[in-house]
Amino acid sequence: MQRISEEILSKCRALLEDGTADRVMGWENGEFYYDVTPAVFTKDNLDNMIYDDFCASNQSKYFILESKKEGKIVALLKPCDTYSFNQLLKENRINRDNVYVLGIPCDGKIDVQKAALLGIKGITGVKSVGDEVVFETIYGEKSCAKKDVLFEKCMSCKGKKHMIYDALSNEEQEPETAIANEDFGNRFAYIENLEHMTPDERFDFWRGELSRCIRCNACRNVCPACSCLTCVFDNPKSGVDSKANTDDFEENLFHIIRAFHVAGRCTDCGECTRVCPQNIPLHLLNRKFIKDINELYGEYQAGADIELGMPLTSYTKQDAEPSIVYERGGNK
Amino acid sequence: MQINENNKEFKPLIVAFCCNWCSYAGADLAGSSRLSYPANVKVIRVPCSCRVNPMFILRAFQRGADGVIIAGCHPGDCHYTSGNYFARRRMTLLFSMLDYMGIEKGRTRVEWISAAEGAKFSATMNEFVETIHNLGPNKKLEDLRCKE
Amino acid sequence: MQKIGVFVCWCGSNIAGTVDVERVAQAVANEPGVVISTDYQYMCSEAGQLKIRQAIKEYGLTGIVVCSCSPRMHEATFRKTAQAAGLNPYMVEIANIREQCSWIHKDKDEGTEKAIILAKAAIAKLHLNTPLKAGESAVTKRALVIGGGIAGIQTALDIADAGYEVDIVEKSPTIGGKMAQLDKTFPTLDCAACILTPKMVDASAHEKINLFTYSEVEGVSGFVGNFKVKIRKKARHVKADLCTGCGVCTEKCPSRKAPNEFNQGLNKRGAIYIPFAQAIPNVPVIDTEYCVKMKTGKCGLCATVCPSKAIDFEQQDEIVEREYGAIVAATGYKLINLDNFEEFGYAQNKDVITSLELERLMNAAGPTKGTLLRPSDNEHPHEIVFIQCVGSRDVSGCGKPYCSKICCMYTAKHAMMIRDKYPDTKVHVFYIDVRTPGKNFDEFYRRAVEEYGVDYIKGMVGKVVEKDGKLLVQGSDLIANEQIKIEADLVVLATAIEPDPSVKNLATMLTASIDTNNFLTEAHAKLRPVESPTAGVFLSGVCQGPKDVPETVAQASAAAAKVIGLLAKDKLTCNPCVANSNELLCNGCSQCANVCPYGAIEYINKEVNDHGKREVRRIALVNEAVCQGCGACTVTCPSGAMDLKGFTTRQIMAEVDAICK
Amino acid sequence: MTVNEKELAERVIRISGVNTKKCMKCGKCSGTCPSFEEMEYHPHQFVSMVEKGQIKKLMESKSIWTCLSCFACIERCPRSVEPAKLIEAVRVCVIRQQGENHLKANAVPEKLDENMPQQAIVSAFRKYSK
Amino acid sequence: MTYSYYPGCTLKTKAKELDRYARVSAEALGVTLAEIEDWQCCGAVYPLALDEIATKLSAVRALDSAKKEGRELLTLCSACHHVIKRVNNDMLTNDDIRMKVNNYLKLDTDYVGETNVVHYLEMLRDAVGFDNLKAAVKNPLKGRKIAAYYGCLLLRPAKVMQFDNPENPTILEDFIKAIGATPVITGYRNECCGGYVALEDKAIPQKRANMILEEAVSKGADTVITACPLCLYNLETNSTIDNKPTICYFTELLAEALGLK
Repeated sequence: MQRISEEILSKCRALLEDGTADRVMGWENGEFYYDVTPAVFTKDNLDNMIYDDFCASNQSKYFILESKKEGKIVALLKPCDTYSFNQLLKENRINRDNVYVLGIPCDGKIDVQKAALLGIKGITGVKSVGDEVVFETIYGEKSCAKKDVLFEKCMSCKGKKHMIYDALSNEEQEPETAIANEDFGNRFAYIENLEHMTPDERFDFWRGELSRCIRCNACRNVCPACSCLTCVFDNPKSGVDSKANTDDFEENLFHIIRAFHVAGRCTDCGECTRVCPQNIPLHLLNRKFIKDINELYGEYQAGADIELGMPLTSYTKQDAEPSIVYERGGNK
Repeated sequence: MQINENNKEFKPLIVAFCCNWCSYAGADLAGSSRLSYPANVKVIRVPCSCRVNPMFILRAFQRGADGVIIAGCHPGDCHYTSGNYFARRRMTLLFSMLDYMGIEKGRTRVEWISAAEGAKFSATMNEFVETIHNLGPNKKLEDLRCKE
Repeated sequence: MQKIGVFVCWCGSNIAGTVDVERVAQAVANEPGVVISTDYQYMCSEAGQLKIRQAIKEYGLTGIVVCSCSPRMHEATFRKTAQAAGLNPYMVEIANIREQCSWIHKDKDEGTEKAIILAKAAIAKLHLNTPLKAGESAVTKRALVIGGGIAGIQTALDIADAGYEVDIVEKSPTIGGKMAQLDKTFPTLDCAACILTPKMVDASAHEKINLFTYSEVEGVSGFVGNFKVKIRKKARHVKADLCTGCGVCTEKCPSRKAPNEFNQGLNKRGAIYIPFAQAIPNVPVIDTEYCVKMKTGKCGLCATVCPSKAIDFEQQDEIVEREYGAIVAATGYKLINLDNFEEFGYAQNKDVITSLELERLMNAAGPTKGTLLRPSDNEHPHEIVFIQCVGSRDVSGCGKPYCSKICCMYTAKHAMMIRDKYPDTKVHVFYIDVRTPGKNFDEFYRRAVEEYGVDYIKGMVGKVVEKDGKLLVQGSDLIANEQIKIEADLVVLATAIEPDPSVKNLATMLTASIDTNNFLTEAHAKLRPVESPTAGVFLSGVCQGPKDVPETVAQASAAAAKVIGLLAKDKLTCNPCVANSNELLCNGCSQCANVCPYGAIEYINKEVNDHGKREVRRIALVNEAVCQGCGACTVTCPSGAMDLKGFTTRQIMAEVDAICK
Repeated sequence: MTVNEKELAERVIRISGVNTKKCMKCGKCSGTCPSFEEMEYHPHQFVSMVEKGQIKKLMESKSIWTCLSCFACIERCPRSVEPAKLIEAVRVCVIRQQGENHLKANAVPEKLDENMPQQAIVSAFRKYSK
Repeated sequence: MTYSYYPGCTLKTKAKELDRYARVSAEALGVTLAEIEDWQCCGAVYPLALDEIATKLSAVRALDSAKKEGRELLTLCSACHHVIKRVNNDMLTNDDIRMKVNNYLKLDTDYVGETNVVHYLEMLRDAVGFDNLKAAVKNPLKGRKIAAYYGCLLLRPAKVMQFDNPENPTILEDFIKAIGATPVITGYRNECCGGYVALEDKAIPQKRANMILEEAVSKGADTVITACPLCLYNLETNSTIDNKPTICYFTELLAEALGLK
């Protein structure tokens, strides 16, 4: 099965050949078919590059380092990745001159765990056909509704428009505006459910989730916003460094501080939840801040632009008082 | 948290971060006006409410505080013109997050207290101690290793 | 490990009354690092300070904790003490066991326990203190005075007389301000022009004073000692260097439609005009809104008649950039708009006027050449009603909550002068209170009543209605418990004053704060009344609060003294408790720069050596002379690269830990 | 002030919502009042008398029936004291007493004339009776 | 343009002209007045006492009725306008009154001051526009010198009524200009006519009405207009001056100018 569209491959090849760029950041096959992994390609190994419904990772963060190297790299960015890329540009983290952004389309990425729950295992190929997805497996062809196997982050897709690009692999497909999918509007529904619980129920919910945290730091390492050169939790001089959670408090502390550090900068790319080996719905923390920011300080989508001030580094004189927390939302 | 051995009365421990220019001066005024408030309130002087890092608040809870209050200049009166506006946003979001995680709402508070508001400082502290007293000891954010 | 001395002050019985000081000293004696812990009756006294100095030397202390009154009271004292004994002054921590302990707690056990904890917190913090050295910055030896009224002129003259350069920026075409419009000044009844115009001439002739009239401040950057200011010199359309001030142009100008601002709009002036005879500079200005040439291209008569070819219709605004060490705001005031007080009929009746209009009607250089004639028909008024507190002391939202301070006295002055000049005229003054605190002020007011027979009525006017060419004034006489009606020829409103509206924008540019009434805020209401909280910015005149001429001049000179004190220094010592960025931790994300209220953070590309790895990184650099040490950046920085000296993250957390133990 | 009067004063303050302490005794209300001559106690006196607790005198005074409720004193009061609210409150205290309706229904017909609008009758009823 | 219309009881009886000419003129100006159903008397005076709740209910019912229609509520009689506008303000700003009224009324959804209350004159000024009115005038009242008498209820308290400058209003004068006549500005145009005291003691309104009319006449007015039935009554019936000017509702002149009378 062809694992990359001809448009993407030929565009990349052309960019390398005409000297516009000398590297491409994309995906290559891993140990298993669904087990794709980020990789940098040159002219010589470009044929190994793949891009299909398993290529879910948000690679924006790699360009912090890649753009500091000599030469120019082609960034293959899905629409949702462009938000993260923009946000990093806004924070002067990426050297724009050294990156050529090729916007690539995305129809939602497949969570192999969800497929496994549907009994789809031993995958050797995948193809989307409209709302359906067809798997080739060692047990034969299996199909299911695509929405049943999408990643959480794709369930609330921000839309198919690229926020930034130098070229698009498929210009005809590019919409005029970012039209979020239906579920995007509902992305706060789960948070609202939590808000309507009693504090004790919420506490128990989060204890249940966060107590599973093994501090593998996968969430931190994948997060494009969590891209400090040295994390405070790794810095022995910060006074809060800790390599492992030794008790409940530290489990809470790490995730509260992490969410706070990315508040106003998190694009809701959902990578934290996607990579968590313990399946902790970490996006519910970041998204809570997004919800609060939208409600208190006006709708804001991090990474949609590179000019506007960010919610936590700006203010208005009429901002709500912190006591509003006692009044709104949540069970009294 | 201190539990008095004799009557097992709960005496909440309150950490108050006060900005140097307004609220700390307000606390001094409460003192020079002899407006009392419970001794379990301990003030930490910071230059501005915007110096208060969420980490400090969580740290206080970890080490056994039962309530944390941040006091700064009234919005518009910041000595540094805009510090309290940033603090206001940060604390609003942090408090909302703590609430979302099931921590009792009343344990954290922000008050704007000017250098002239000694009475307000004292009244606020009395009220806050009362609130925390009613909430009981902080159990949800404690770190048992830090307890005596 | 630090070697720490702890000094517990009794403050007489202020502390010792509710805190067992001896127990505090003992309790902390065994804290890590503490090598001496003692108590004394008055630590701030010479003997107490000596004790500290001796201990520092005797025990080789690296830091001291003083458990005493608020650091706002004596931190500076004990820093000096430490310095005198060779210790870095920033190795001093104060535990506030008076204002925040002994004075608020009654139970001695409780107070003592708390004092011990506060002392331990200070010790914990001190362990992390490092010696800090204050930076220095140079001082530009020039001052800027914004506003050229009596306040600005006086401030500028005093600074210039001390030998420093001063620029005055005045937005109108001449200096002189409101005082130039006044007829006489209380309580001595000097002619305002006679005492003001010589000062105006002095200012223009002074070699150290540079006037920017018809100019406005457009932007301010920098900091105390090193301000950079953009000044817009608006186009006069008259070349000042060629103009001789002969005034032919102003006489020949055919346009006579523009209201004469100097006469409060009581008459008209030409489109090219000199505000008044003694204006400085004596150079006309073209009002482009009324100039026929500027509007239609036809006319140009002024250019034709000008003997020195000074008219320039093409002239453009000019921006100049100047550097200053200090800035004085002297932006003055205006009368409030009276739309909310139409019960007095100001907009409905020509003969209802403001006090400032009356000044012009009584002034020899005014529209009536000094004869008091009422505006509607140029007849002599025979019965005049003054209404005090129009818009002042009003909390209903229509006016101003404050007392405008000058109205009682100028109303007495007006009443007295009218009775003096026109003894056949009846004068009534409706008052709520007569406020005359000032030298010879009450005597002045009583003279108006006793010698000049002015009728003071304790009460307020409810309504003024025009009736058969007269003004029917209906008011209360509270002493008689009557409602009275007076048929007056002229009604004068003692209108409230408010800060000139330009002050709002200026305050933003200067990062100086204004109060709810838009008056500039002083650094301390009692002890620093002529300084703004922003270092290097000073306040002169009514922009800080209502005041009369003598008070304004006094404050103007006070502000000048403060400026001179600043300019006399070659170097300024900066507060060393400023932000500091760790270049190895900095991500270069610029978030800290976005929250810095002073623009103190810039970003540079610098080669850093990160554990042997050399690379060029974009990193934050704090300008220590500009940073004021608020700490907003420290919390914004996710990586913890940004920290605040004197209040480091670890220091504050050490205090938290000690308190929560 | 007797206990009863103190209660009355408190009631007047509560019903009116007026803070008499804000009054700076400027007299603008009485300078404004169109019904001043018809009143025994004038608007500014209402404020100070309520402050002093002299409610009974006010309740017995015909002043409370001659206030026109024109709101001029409310509009022009520089301290937002608004004396008309006190006058109304005193009037309410009177008519809420048993049998103290100032206007009795059976007395109305003789007061009517053919041109009088409903508005006058309804409002008079509202002002004069409970 | 459609408004929910609250005529009020006087407009159904003694002040029929005020109502009738308002309706025909509105129609001519393209404004539909949809009379709300089952309206009750507004009470004619706004109860100043803070503990008066019952007397505010009928106003809230009218307001809620307009809210349900999703329209602004238009009033004409000064008293009705005053009462309804102020009660609406209470519902917006006074928690205590809002709670008590809603507890009492038990509406489907609480009424919390959503409806905008508009006086007929405000509609002419802000929705139709005096310039458009001027263009629609068929029979300009040239040469007529008309004094506007505002009375108290439309203007005060200005913070709540938000009608015009309470001491120097212009809306009726602008209206007079729009219908082609010359406004005569009088000092007593916002002074009380004596109001409801007419029922108790005719002497007071007589004194007030004479004072108001004398001034209007002395300043050359041939006509005095008002929006209030009680003002009209006091000026007309309770005044005793000899050379009384014509006293009428502003809507009568409006209809006349529009050629509808």
